[in-house]
Amino acid sequence: MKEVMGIIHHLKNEKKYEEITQGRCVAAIPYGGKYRLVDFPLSNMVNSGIVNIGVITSLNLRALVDHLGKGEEWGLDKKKGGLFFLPTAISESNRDKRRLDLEDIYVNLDYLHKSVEEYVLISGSDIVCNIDLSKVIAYHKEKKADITMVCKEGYKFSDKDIEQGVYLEKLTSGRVSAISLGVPQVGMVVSMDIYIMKKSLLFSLLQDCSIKGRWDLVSDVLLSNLKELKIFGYAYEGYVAIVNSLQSLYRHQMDLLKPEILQDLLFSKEMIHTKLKDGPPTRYCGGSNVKNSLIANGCQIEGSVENSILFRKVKIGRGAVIRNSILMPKVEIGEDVVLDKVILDKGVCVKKGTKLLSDSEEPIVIEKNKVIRGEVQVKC
Amino acid sequence: MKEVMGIIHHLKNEKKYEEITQGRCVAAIPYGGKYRLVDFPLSNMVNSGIVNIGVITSLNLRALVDHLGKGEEWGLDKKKGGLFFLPTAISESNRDKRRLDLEDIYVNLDYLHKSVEEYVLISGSDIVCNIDLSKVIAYHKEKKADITMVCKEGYKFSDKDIEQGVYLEKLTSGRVSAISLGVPQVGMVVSMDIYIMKKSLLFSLLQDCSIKGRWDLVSDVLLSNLKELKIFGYAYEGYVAIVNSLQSLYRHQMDLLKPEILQDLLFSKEMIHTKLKDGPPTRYCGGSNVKNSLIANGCQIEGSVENSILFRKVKIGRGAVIRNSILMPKVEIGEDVVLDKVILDKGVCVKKGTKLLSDSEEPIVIEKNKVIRGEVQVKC
Amino acid sequence: MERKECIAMLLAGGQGSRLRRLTKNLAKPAVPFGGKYRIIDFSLSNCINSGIDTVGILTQYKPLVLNSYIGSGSAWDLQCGMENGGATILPPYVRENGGEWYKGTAHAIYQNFNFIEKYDPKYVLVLSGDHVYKMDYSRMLQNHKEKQADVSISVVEVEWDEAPRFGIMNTDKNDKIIDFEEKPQIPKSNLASMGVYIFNWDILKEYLKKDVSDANSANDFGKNVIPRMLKEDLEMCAYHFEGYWRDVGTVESYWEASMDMLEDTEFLNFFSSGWNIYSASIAQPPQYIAPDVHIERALVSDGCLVNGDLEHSILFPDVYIGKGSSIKDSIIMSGARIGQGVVIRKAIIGENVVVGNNSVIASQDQITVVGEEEKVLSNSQIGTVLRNEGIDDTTKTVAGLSG
Amino acid sequence: MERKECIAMLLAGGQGSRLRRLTKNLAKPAVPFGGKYRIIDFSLSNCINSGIDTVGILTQYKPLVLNSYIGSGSAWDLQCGMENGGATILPPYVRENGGEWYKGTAHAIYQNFNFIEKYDPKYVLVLSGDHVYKMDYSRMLQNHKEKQADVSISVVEVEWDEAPRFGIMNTDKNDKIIDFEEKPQIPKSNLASMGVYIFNWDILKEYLKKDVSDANSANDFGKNVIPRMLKEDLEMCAYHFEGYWRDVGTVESYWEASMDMLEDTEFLNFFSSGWNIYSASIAQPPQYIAPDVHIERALVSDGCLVNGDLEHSILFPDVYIGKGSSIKDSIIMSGARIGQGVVIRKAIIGENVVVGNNSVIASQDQITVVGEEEKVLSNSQIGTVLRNEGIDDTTKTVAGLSG
Repeated sequence: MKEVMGIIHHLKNEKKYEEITQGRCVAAIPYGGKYRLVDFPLSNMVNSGIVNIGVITSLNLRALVDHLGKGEEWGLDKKKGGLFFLPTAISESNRDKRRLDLEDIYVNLDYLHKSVEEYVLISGSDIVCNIDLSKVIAYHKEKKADITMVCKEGYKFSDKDIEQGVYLEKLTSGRVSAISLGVPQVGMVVSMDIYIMKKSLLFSLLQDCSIKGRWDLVSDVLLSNLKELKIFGYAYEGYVAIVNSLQSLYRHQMDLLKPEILQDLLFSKEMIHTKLKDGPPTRYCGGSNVKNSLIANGCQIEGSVENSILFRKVKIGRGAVIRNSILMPKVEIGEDVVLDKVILDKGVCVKKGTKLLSDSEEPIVIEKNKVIRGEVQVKC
Repeated sequence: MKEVMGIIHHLKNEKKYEEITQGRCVAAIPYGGKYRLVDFPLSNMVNSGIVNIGVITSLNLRALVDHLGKGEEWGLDKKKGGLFFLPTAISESNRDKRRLDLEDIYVNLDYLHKSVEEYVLISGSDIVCNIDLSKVIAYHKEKKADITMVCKEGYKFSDKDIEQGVYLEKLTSGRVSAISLGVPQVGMVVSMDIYIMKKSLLFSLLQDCSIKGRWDLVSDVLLSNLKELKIFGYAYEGYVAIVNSLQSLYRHQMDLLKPEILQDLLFSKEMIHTKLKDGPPTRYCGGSNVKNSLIANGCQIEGSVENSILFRKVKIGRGAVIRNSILMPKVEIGEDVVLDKVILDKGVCVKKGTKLLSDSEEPIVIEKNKVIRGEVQVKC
Repeated sequence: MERKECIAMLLAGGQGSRLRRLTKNLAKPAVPFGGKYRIIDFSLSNCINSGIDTVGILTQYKPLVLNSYIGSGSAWDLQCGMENGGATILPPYVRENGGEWYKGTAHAIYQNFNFIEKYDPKYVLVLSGDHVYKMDYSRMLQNHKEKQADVSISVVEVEWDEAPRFGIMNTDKNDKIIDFEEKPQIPKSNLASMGVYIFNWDILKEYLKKDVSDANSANDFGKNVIPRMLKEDLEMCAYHFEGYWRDVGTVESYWEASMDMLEDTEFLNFFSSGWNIYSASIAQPPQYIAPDVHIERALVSDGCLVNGDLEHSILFPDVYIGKGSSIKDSIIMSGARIGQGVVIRKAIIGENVVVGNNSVIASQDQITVVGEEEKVLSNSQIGTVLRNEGIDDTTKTVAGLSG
Repeated sequence: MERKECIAMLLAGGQGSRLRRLTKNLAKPAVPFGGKYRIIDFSLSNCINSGIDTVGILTQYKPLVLNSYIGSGSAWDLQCGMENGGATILPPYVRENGGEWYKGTAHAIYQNFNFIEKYDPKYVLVLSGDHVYKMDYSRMLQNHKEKQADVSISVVEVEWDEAPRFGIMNTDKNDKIIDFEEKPQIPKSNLASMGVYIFNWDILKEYLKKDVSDANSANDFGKNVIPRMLKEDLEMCAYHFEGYWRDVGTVESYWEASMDMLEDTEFLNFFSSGWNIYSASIAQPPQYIAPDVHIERALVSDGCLVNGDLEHSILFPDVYIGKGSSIKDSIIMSGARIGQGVVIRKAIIGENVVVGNNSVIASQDQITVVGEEEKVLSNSQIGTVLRNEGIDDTTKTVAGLSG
């Protein structure tokens, strides 16, 4: 796979994730007990043998640069190829509305020119899956496609997210015959925001975009060139989560508590890599009661935890009851706290006696480092 | 020095350096044969024992992030402390005019809060010197100062740069009694854009700034608090270059060809560290003629080189004559080329027979990767 | 090369034969401990936490696992390199006139004279790589300097009835060591040497040379060098260590020290942030605890899939526990696969062991050890009685083991 | 552990005694070469450039410098680690029944059976760490597979009069090896073995076991294992290497190979970008060439301050040349300080040597070697005649050396 370079593009509409993206870009959103979203596209690329990968960064880069470093954990700290941070294009026009902003790539043309690979694989940073991309590349060559998009049949967005989706109509040949933005039509499949094409084609598309001043890959390029370009859809069979809202961020993490999904995504032969952290094993104290939960190292649990995800170094006090919740690193839960359907961001501290319960589809979200004292909150 | 953290601030007026800052921020400007400007403040901090350093980055971050990596070469790839990339504040108002933009620090308050050090040392990224900052810190404590600024007596700007300077009047006690922006008065010394204060003081200054919406450390904080704050000036004795224009970038690099300056800055006991690069030794071929020049590894020289600086992997063809010039990495000079007072940016290729000569104070500058074919250019 | 005030020499060559199957393929300091660590992590972490950034690691017995584990040393902030010190593996080697194995602890240090001289230290800290403890060596060094001692030996109070197992110090009221006995039958004190020494390098140099030229010496610190120093009346100071310290040299003490980690005691608080015990982490997904299991008083590492009950036990990374199994008072090392309906009591299960469904691994009071890579067939009943006599006994009594 | 198709075992334990003073404190593969490298850089770089990412480095003689130099292996993209392979130092070690030094090259490999088995490779590439060459081992492996050989040996044509110094192959027209003679007086061909072998691991295993159980064997590939394989009629294939290859085992050949680097020949083009020779770089400022000096046909490294004339010579990093000095046909290693008015001709100056003002280091035709750390007093006349007889002669004839 020395012939393919990877680009992880940057999602600009960070607001959709509400409090969770304060101070971090979408790619750096914590996910699944010890990962960040970027780990999935990055590991998929590396596991498929791609060794030259550019990650487009927003201004909120500290968490992401810290997390990825020189790419050691992905084996990218090598003399040839490696991991590169690419700046985003600052342009005021229309920026939140671009799904895949080619201008971000255009401002990094020198990096693309310097890279020796023939193909470029572009992936979004909000796609959680464990996919063998070498199969996509083989499909692309076999079909002699200009562009191959990866898609998923039968994927169900939650109601709110339907309009975020990109939908494809595929002929039996695999050729994409129609694309719909936000409005799925009967028989359409969902785009997974993964594209492969020759670098030379990308260069000419970028040239076009810069002339027209229209930069979105999906709406400005694919949609208007469905005839001219041979666009193919590769159907992926495995588990996929498209995490494009706070609600889906919650819902899809909860998917991981289903053993078959956990197996497919995290306990598969191809590992999703993430930054290695120090920390002792998790301690289950006397009186702890843990069921159906995904838990990272370094936690200390004295209470009850059920159907929940605990990131590193979470402390659960005696008598606390945590249900259906996601607790990010270094969260501290005091005695007798009750949580149900709650996302606590990094470093949140919930003092003794607090009760936070959501009965709604939406979880309660508490932002980073906040301290909650004895509050009772019920969301319906 | 576990009690001091460092911040290298980001100079926003990149335009002053003309072509040289295309695609790179000021901190990443190549300097002195194998360095980038950021190497100087960063090495000074590390050599003084500071182990927690934040570098504020502009959007043009790729060259800088690539160069610094995880700070291995500076010994900063450690579990405690380390090197952090901090995003700059995006604000449209007045941005090029701020000398030291505290808003850049304000948007990274969480990093400052997370850091355990009592003091913070802030340094610009355009100051070339090899200074023992531990002496500055000792001076700061001894004087019980609120803020200590480092300054240089007898520093001469070139005419054009005078208005860029910050000038101090120092009492015999060391206390700063007056500050002038751009207009030096008799007896004033030049600020070296290095400041130390307690982190707690910085927090309260930031608080003030955010209320007033005025963010420049020098003009909005120091100048208006000369009475209230005990500001001291530490006079540095060694060699200093303030590289705040293209002309000074040229002039000060040429300083390095004076043995006493070379010794003080680069061959001192305290080393200026930079990213390690692979490459063979430099090859002086039969017929080469090299005099009074600073040359990095990996060059191949068949022509004449005098009073010049060659970065890594520069090739000088047979019969070429290079005088008073700065050739950045991977420059290729064809046969019989003549250069005098020229800066060639990275990857420039000058073909056979070209002549570029400057008789003016300003060098001729050729931008990155450009190919010059047989041109004759004389600048007067 | 920068001069260092103090460098550490870590003796990591021991076979640890009393740990039997646990050291079949690796030296004692490389034995996994505490759900995520290896024994050597304690000494290495103590070094870097004490500000000692140059550590020579003396290896000799089956060093492959240990060497791979140490790697570049970066897990402990001890990156090896030409300039900085860091962690350097020091195996025995050949010179112009042939090679010499490390005969005793003192001989091992002597053979690496050049390594120490390179840093020209004022003090040399000599450590064993096979104890479990958290200790700030910089305080001991401080005490050493204040007392203007030639040699400091760190001591810990042990139970009087345990004292005959240790090197025992007798000190005067100023903590000057006046007598030292290796494993005395009738100990005069209960101050045991922890195997942690600080020497002034110029003095150690002199005594190493003397020791090596003495043909009758076993070249051991405890047996030869320290007694000679005492006899020649050096300024030798006992440094009192207060805190948790264990020699985990036998299967029993290894098991007990492991179980100590499960108690809520302060003396070995792995959760304190200021004094981390570092280890070389490996990539694993989070651990998953299934519905309908009971898990209490346990340490569990990343990558474990726990479908059975767990009490008072330690799981290393990447352990699988099948449905309906029950594990108690046990230690299960990385990569082990425990089938369904298995019962394990007071056992140590080695790396990559596979235990078939419905097996029982338990014995009356003894600790059962299943060595690494072994396979336990389904429905086996393993009631091993392990005695100190050796490993052969054991193998015979392990029914149902294949491969 | 991932299975690897081919791993390399690099023999780096040699003393290189014919290099005399250059190997006083280090093994031959660690000898500095070419202004910035050490000899082992060639083999290590060849490995990673050929796609071989797992290299066992067998050390035995004074390994400290070599081990520090290799460090984490990251300079060659051979990061050591539990999972990935990378570069692993393999010293001799002790097992339950005692330790064994590496007796011969084959014995060294045999002792590290476990290391190889861990990766379960199909092929094992055996290399010497003391040759200067650029070679793509993957082509040799390709040829090995195409020929369906059991063993491939890389050969290079040498001058007929040099042939008696090498192991010489006789092949049939299909490059099948039909005869092998170690240093034949009357060679039947001029195809010399480069000490680069590819073995099918299952076959090598078998023959290593046979060899070790043969009490009369010196356990050497060239002397014992290869002849036995030939006798037993294995499929043995000669792989023809075309390019620059030098054994730098003597002071003379070391000097000559160094001088080869100064010629504008293609055969050892260190400036080609596709096939880099990597080395562990150290931080140094750029080199500075003073006014009024003459410098031609020279390789100079970072950190040098050149105030004197330089012709047809190599300077390692951090060398100082004083005013009015003149260096020709010489090699000056890192950290050397050459005073003013010094004349040096056809000499090798070791690391950190200090040469006082107005000294002359030169001899008629011989190569003068000044060993590392030595000090040459001002106004000395050193016309050393170094012969193979040994080092003692030399020391006596070196006038003006102190310390």
